Amino acid sequence: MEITVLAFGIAKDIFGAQSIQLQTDGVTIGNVKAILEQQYPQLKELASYMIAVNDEYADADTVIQPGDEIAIIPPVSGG
Amino acid sequence: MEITVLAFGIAKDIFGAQSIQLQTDGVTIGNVKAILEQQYPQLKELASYMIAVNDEYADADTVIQPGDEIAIIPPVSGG
Amino acid sequence: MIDIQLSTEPLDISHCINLVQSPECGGIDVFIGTVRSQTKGKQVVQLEFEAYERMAVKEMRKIAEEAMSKWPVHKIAVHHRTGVLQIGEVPVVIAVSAAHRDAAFHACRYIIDTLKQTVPIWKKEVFEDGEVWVSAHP
Amino acid sequence: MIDIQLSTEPLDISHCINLVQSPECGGIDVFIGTVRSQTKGKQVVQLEFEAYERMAVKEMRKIAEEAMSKWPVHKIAVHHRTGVLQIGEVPVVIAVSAAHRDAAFHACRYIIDTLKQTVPIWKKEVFEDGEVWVSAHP
Repeated sequence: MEITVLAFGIAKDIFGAQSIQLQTDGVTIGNVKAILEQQYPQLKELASYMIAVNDEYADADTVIQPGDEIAIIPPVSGG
Repeated sequence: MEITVLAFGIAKDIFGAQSIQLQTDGVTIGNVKAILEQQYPQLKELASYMIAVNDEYADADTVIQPGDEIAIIPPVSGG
Repeated sequence: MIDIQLSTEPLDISHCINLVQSPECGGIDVFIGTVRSQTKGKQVVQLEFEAYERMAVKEMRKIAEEAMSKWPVHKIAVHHRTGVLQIGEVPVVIAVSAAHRDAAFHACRYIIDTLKQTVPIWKKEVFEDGEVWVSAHP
Repeated sequence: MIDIQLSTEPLDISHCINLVQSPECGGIDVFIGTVRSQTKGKQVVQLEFEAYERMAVKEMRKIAEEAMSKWPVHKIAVHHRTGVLQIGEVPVVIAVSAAHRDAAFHACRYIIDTLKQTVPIWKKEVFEDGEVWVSAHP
């Protein structure tokens, strides 16, 4: 399955793009994080980061469906 | 000694005036309160009241000097 | 910087905020009192505020100085209105700026709470069928 | 009533206050974030705010709804700005009205504290000699 991951803030700098495409057979957010960290080891240097699926924070067990909007959320700093 | 007592809020209604004159030989705020409560027993029905001398809250022991500005401060309700 | 005002004119909220804004500040907390249409279920027609003016200004300044000594805040504006106010009008505006928001929130809260306890200003609620000096009686 | 806005235009503080004002309210607490000239002793040139827009609006609404369920508040406005901001400009305005001030203060504080923890908005501090995404690294 090919999925698109949106990036914001420092994640955009790490990816060098506003979004990237991933090929994954794994279907959970945990799998996606593992692939991302392998391809972009700098992610592991962040204070933390979350993944959002369809505008909601998702945990590692969340199963991805084709068409879902996946986004990487580095530590927020609004306000 | 003749002293002038300024009145605000409900105290103005109780006195029927913005200020009253008192004759007193006593020279403390405690004495002034005793005289006021005798002449205006409604003061005793208030939740509380304070006396200010020259723009400062004063306690019963405060000694009045001729020329002091004395004011009766019923419960405040600003804001 | 402390700016205290007691005025019979409508208060200017934006002016209060501008007074405290500063490049060293990361946050401003503002409290705006407004005249409620109801009190204890009774319809309010209007409010009348009376002040022992010189002492009220002095007490407001004292409270602002206390707040400055208790929390690391930068600038404080406390503006209070007197006279007749209609529903929705603003009797008081308190604006506090600080480098960090925690201090601004605490100081602003302290100022309004203390103002309501100690500043010689009195509010008369006028109803259709009478009027009452707020808090006067137990 | 909850009004959430994410905008690239300068925020209008008075508009936020007008949005929450109501005859049933006795008090409004307003928090105004402002861009500080210094951070950890370093001179800031400007800030850049970026948002995951749809999710940010959704999270801000969620926080306002939580505040409404926790405290008896009447109306809430949360306006956040994105893009490039200069020193002294306003990235966020939160206005909360309530019958009694205690609820307004608590809800306003809760909203800004939670917003800074969960809303997907990122701030980049630009200095003379570089730039940094705030909070990104430990």
